[in-house]
Amino acid sequence: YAAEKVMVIGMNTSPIVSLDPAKAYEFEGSWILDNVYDKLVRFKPGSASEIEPGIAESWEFSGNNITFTIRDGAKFSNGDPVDAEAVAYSLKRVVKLAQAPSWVITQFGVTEDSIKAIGNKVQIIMDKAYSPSLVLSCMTYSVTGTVNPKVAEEHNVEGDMGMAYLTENSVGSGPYKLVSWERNQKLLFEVNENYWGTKPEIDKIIIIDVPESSSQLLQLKGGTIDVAWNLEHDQIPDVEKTKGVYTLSKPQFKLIYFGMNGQTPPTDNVLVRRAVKSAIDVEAVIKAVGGGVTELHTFIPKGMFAYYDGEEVPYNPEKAKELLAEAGYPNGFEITLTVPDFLSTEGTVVKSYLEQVGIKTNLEVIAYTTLLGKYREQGLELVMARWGADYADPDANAKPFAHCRTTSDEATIKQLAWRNAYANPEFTDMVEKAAFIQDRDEREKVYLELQKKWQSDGIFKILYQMTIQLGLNDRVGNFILNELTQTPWELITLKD
Amino acid sequence: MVSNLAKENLQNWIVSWGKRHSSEISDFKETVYLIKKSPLTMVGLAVILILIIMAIFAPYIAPYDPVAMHLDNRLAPPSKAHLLGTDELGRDILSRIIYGAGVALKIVLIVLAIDLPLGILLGLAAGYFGGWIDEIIMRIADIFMAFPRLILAMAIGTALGPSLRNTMIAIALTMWPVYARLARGETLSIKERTFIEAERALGTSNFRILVFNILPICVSTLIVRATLDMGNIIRIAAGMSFLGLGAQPPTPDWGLMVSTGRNFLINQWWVPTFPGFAILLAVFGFNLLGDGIRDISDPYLRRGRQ
Amino acid sequence: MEELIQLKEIKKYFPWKKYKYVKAVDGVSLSINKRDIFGLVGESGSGKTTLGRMMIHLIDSTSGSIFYKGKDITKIKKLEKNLRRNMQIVFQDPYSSLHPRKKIKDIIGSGLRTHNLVRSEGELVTKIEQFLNLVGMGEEHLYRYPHELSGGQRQRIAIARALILNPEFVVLDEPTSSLDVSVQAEILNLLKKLREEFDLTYVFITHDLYLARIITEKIAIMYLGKIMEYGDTESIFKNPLHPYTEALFSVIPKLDPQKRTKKIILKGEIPSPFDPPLGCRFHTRCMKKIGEICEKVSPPLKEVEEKHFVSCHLYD
Amino acid sequence: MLKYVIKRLILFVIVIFGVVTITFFISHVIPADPVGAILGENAPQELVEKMERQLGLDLPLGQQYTRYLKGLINWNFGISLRTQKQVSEDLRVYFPATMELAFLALFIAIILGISIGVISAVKRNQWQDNASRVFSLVGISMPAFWLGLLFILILYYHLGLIPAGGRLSPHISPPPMVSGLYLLDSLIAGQFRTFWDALYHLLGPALVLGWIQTAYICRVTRSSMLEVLNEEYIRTARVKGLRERVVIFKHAFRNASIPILTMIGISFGYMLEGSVLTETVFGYPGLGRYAVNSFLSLDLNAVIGSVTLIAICYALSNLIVDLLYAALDPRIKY
Amino acid sequence: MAEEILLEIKDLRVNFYTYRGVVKALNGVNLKIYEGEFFGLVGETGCGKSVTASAVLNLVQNPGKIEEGEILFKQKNLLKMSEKEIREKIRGKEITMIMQYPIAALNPVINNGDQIAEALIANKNMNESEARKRTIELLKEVNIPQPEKIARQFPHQLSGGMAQRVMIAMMLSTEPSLLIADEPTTALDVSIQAQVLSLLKDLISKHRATVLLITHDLSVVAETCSRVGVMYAGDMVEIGTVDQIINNPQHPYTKGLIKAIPSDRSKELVEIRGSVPDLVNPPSGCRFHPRCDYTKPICKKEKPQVLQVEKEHVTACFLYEESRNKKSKEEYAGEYKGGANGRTDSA
Ligand SMILES: Nc1ncnc2c1ncn2[C@@H]1O[C@H](COP(=O)(O)OP(=O)(O)OP(=O)(O)O)[C@@H](O)[C@H]1O
Ligand SMILES: Nc1ncnc2c1ncn2[C@@H]1O[C@H](COP(=O)(O)OP(=O)(O)OP(=O)(O)O)[C@@H](O)[C@H]1O
Ligand SMILES: [Mg+2]
Ligand SMILES: [Mg+2]
Repeated sequence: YAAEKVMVIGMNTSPIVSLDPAKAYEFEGSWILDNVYDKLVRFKPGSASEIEPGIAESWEFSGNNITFTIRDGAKFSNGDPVDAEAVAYSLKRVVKLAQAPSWVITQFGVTEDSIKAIGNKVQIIMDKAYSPSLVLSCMTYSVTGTVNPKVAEEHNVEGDMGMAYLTENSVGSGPYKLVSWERNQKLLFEVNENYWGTKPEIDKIIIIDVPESSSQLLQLKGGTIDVAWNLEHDQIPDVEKTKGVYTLSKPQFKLIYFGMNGQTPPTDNVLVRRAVKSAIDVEAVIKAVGGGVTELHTFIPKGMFAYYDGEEVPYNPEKAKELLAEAGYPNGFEITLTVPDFLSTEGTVVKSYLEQVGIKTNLEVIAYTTLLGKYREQGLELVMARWGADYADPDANAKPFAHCRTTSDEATIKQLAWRNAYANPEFTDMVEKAAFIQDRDEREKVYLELQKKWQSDGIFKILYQMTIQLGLNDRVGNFILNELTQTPWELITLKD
Repeated sequence: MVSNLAKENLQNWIVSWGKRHSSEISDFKETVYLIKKSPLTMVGLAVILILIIMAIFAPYIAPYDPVAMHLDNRLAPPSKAHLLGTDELGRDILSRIIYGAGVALKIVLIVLAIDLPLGILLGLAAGYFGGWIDEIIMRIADIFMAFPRLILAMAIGTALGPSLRNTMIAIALTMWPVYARLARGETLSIKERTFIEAERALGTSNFRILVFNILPICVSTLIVRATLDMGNIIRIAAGMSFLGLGAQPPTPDWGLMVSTGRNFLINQWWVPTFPGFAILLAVFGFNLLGDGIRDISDPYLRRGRQ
Repeated sequence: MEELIQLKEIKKYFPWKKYKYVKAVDGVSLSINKRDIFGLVGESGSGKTTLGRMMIHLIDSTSGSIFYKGKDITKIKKLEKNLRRNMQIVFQDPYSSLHPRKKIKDIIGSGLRTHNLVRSEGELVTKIEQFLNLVGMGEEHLYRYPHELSGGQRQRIAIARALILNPEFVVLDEPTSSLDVSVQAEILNLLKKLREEFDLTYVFITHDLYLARIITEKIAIMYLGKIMEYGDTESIFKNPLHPYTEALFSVIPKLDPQKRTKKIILKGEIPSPFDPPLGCRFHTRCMKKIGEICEKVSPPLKEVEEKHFVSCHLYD
Repeated sequence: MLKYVIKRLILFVIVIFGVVTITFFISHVIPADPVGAILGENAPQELVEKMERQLGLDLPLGQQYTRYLKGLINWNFGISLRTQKQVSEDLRVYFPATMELAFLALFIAIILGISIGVISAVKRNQWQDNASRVFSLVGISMPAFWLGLLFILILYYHLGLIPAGGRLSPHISPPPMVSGLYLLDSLIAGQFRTFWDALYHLLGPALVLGWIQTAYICRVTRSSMLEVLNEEYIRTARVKGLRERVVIFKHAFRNASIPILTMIGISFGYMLEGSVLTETVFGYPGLGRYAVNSFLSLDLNAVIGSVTLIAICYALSNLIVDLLYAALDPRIKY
Repeated sequence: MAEEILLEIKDLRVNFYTYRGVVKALNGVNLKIYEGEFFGLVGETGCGKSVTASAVLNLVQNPGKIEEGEILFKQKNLLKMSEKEIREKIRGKEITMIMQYPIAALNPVINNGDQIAEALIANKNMNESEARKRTIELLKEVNIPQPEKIARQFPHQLSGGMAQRVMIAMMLSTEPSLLIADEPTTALDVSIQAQVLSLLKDLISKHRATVLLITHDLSVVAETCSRVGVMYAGDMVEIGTVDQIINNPQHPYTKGLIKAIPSDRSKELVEIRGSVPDLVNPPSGCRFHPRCDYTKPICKKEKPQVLQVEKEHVTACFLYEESRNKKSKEEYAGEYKGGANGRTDSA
């Protein structure tokens, strides 16, 4: 009776709504699903740019078509074979259920009819010829995970294609299967004996709910958990000091930004916006959160294609005052800065810098939910929030940050720029154009130009790029993370 | 001479004031005596006095500006320069705690300033008029009482949006039934007492009976109760701040300080611990004092003059 | 002699749960002359206080009428101020009849203010001081609270409060029953003195027959809401006609051995006023019960001797 | 008696109705976007609107309210946005967890509170009294969340006496669901290891909650004992030559127990309140935490469901206390 | 009457330590009670009657303290006994007490029968069923109708008279040598008071107990007791047989008390001027001097000695001392007679 290898992860699991790939849309959920369901393609371990085969052995682009050839001999955890039909069913299911993450696929104009299983191949027809790297990036997202059609249909309730069942159960072909989920307590995963890829070393992975990072740290040090999922930057030195544990950090394609309303005075004035931007010292913000994050001035995170490392409106309080005077506000003005609770430190720092140039700032720290409610109604003056790229392509961020043709209700994409009531047709044109440019260099050029303009005229200032900070027990090895927060569990090693 | 005359007048006035208020003076002396006799009440009183002094003279006592950031001196452990260390933005924790006293007292005072009059008004009305007025007021009070306080405060806090002002409104909304009930009970029992009947025999109007005879007793009962609640108010406010429904940064609010500091509990223990202590001490002080005042005001314990 | 107040078949039933009443006063008729001291005697629960309160219209009667100087006050919802002022009461317990948080000045002054009898604060104080002196207390008590006074002093305050309105008619509800004997004498002497001075009419409620004897001119003896015997004090004392009165007399402890007679110890307890016995109220404890008639028929109040009424079948 | 019970029950229903109404309106005037929040910051607007329609959030408030009340009668609070399950189903899981915690804490509080209170009253103004008053007042004064943090730091991390949080150790699976109370269910299933583990995990939060309630109970015990000890009948008991222990427990304590009982009833309510903070700190999957998370994510159905349930418990505990009075005090008649 | 001393109190001093200062409640009280007698203790409110009774049972309440003195019960000093000894040997066995407000003095949550049975079990080594049987007998003995039913009822269901009977049954159940009755009938109606007093008298003669009857009503004492002690503000001012006290009072306070009792229409009620002193700052010397009509300089300075007037009759007054020194007894006797005659006139 060989001892079972069990790894325990401490994580704040409360954001996880569902573990159905068609529905899950949080980092934690995606991170898990990547290891329970197979996607067509995936990133090489640790990379967020190099694609490798998943359940699809190979793929082929032609015009606005892609054809994936499905791997032979793969099996679901219950022993059923994975075939092209299953893959096509899963993709159609995403489109049909139209849950939050479905747009990752449907943005390419994919409908149920445009997905077909032909023999051992799956063909997807898009409405335009998108850049292949963009499309493949999207295909790595957990929403494309392949579910077992038989099981899904068995549990079909009122046409939900097993969504209710799959929320807390799994029948996938990934390296692990979900055994049980007691909400706000723990999730238990066991090895999928039928997995086609590398045999996982760990028999059971348990994720327990530890909402507080200080508790996670304590439990890591106390040996209750092997992995502390989200530590604060200020806790890292302690982990490093402690014997038997180590830290792992990885910059993410997630960023914290500061935005202004482009329609209500005084921030409708570009001079004021520049003044505000030059009043904020991002270095101070980074210091305040204890460092450990990456400095970033643009919406394309470091490590992603077409990243621009300049800063058109750097920190310069003198300049800020001049600009304010020029804009007609020599004595500053009063304004409200709304931030979600998890950014209260950043908010406090920004407030104090704005006040240094004479802008009286009322800080309003509210629950993220409440913030989003007002935000979606274009109701905020100054805002800070976070943004995470769903796929590793500049387009994933360019759209929300720069694409907005009109601030009215007719807008097609009501993302960040729209929420801040800032329409810039020039930016919008550039974003739309870049999505279809097949040539990589040319595409990069457009994005670089966009970023410069966006920095000097736009309504946003990026504060920093987030980094994920984990604490691990020494017995855990080969815990790989990429910028999209993906970890192949089957590669993790565990000493006794 | 004018000044002499004025002096004499003043003296006369003082003497006559002393005579008119000799009872109050002796009551006061008695109270002082009773407080002195009870060491715990003395401790409570001392804590509250310190709190009040901190609140009023914060700018003179506090060594630093409570909101000034010094990002190069983040999370400094307690030292000579910063007796209680600094927080994640390099702010002096001692100074923040000193300023925090004012915030805490403000919450207490405003909540009571809303609830005491409200409770008395509703309680008096319910108790004196009875009938459907009583029925309606008391049922509403019952409903509010059926919510655990923090939960109701959370609900209201969420609805109104987090801010110190809304915290106070939320707490006030959860506390009034207690006072209304108390005032009502008091009114009901006083209403039947002989001295009220005696007033009626004199022809005193209902309104005057209510205002000059029943109200004063209600007020003093409610004030005793209020001193017992002061600690609670601080605690609930701290709880709300902890859940992010209370004061907004950079307000030096103790609950908020514990809340933002809780990630530093292990490595920079001083960040959440000292504000937590401040809450503990303040609430403890109010409780001691409240218990003491209740004991003192209890005619049963105070008797001796039968 | 001029009649001041007359009660006719006055009743008071307090509602008690549904369909149930406490028959506190159950058909009482009597009349009180001006300048009389009228004694109302009876054991606890016999309805003395209730009757007293009805006489000055502090509570409404259930039925019957009360004529005050010929005017039926039971018909009036709210007494006019003048009438209110004319009828005052001193309560049984001086510890509960003074507002604990008001100063003596305000306690006594309240009535003056209500009836606008004084024009200024100065006048108020002078007037109160005058009455304080009258009841034998000094000005130094003006700014005291009741709890600083002894029982006797409190009762004096209560008397001053009633008399300062210059009433005609005062109900004294056991004004000395919670006081010590030595103080009782003091208060009684004071009351007597004040009557002379202000020409007052008193209803003196007590359970102490001896007290009634030395202070009143007429008495009514009550039992369970009804009058058992009623007449001139002396005639009743010399010759108690009702068995209840007789028993009461006999059981009062007496200092002087010569006055002691054989005690008539009544059996049982006073019945509950919820359902008082039918017929004669007293028949359950009566030692002279003559038969069924006592259990069935309620005896009317009859004038057996001159100005001496009795409600008993013995005298049918 | 029966009439009284019926009257109390009617009152109870009125109160619950009021609670539900207030909660409904408070939570529906919040200027927020629960659906958007659930779908995430990246979710497109159309999707948000579609979901709002699905949930009926676009209907006029009055209509939503009546719809809501109808559901409520069948104990149907609708679907939780956050967990995508029936709220009532969620409550079925979280409620027993909190009950388990609350009862254990109450047990601790009753035992400690009453014994300390009695000692304190009997030894009035002596050191035992002062010491126990300080102990109990510190309990009342301690913010629950802070006490919880300190407990974890000291009792878990430094002393290793309690687990850091949760309801069971990671490697132990919950007993088959019967009542939802792990302590009970594990015994039913004969899984003693699970029983001990569950008990062990309850220790920390129960001690925190218990200490706070100890304080309330102790305070009331002390003052009502003091009052009763001054009563004439206590002198009578002493005159009879009864032993002091008999005087205190048989004669004094029973008479003092009514306010104590009331306090225990109220304590139970406070406990649910305290559980909000304690469960958050200990990561204990109970109703309190469910309520907080629902509030923070504005999961309206879950908010109303949990608040209603808490209010029912609260009102119910008061009802039970009221009815229990009769058993303790023969003077009380209905 | 056996002339054996059952209880002797010697120079008993009790203080209460309150915020206002020390209440000197008992100021050296001396008292002898003979076996088998009915001794009455009278005095105004607050003069220390109840405190004296409590002291005998060593139940002086907080913040009171017995400062000095001796309480000899059957020649043993109770104040030297440990709490345990008193509880096991004295309270409920040798000495018991009936209280003023019977309903308040009975435990509201224990039924009447159990309260009596409890005393029997604790003091008479009875088992439960014996005690219960005896309880019913006792209730019958105090003339309670339907004793079984009353035993099952709770105190609040009783009238005052009934409750006092239950109390009496309880306190006599253990056949004490000394029964203290602290104003047993003041709270009752006249007719009920008579019932209870006569019952008490009967039972006591049957049980051969000694009684210390406390009351503020001299008439009650006159009718029931053989000897009387008069207390004033913590002092025992006069003790004598009923006859001696009523017909030949020596202390001005006793005289005043007698005159203040209403008895006769034709006679002016005589009041004792002034009021009871505050025992925190009691008057110096004789505590009665501020209210006394015969105050002499010495009265303000010294506490008067206890002087023997006749056999069994003692008083503590300088006036008597003086008069005795003068040996002019007639003067005082004459004054008294005048009063007595006045009273007899109207009978
Ligand atoms: N407000 C009331 N409501 C109900 N019952 C009442 C009320 N006032 C008096 N009673 C009842 O009426 C009866 C007569 O009461 P009342 O006070 O007149 O008696 P009393 O002769 O003054 O007695 P006491 O000597 O005790 O003062 C009693 O049984 C009493 O319980
Ligand atoms: N617990 C106490 N605390 C303070 N003083 C007390 C206490 N008990 C009694 N005294 C004081 O002791 C004195 C004597 O009281 P005691 O009770 O013996 O009077 P009493 O003669 O029994 O009066 P009453 O006739 O009113 O019963 C009083 O002046 C009283 O104020
Ligand atoms: Mg009365
Ligand atoms: Mg007494």
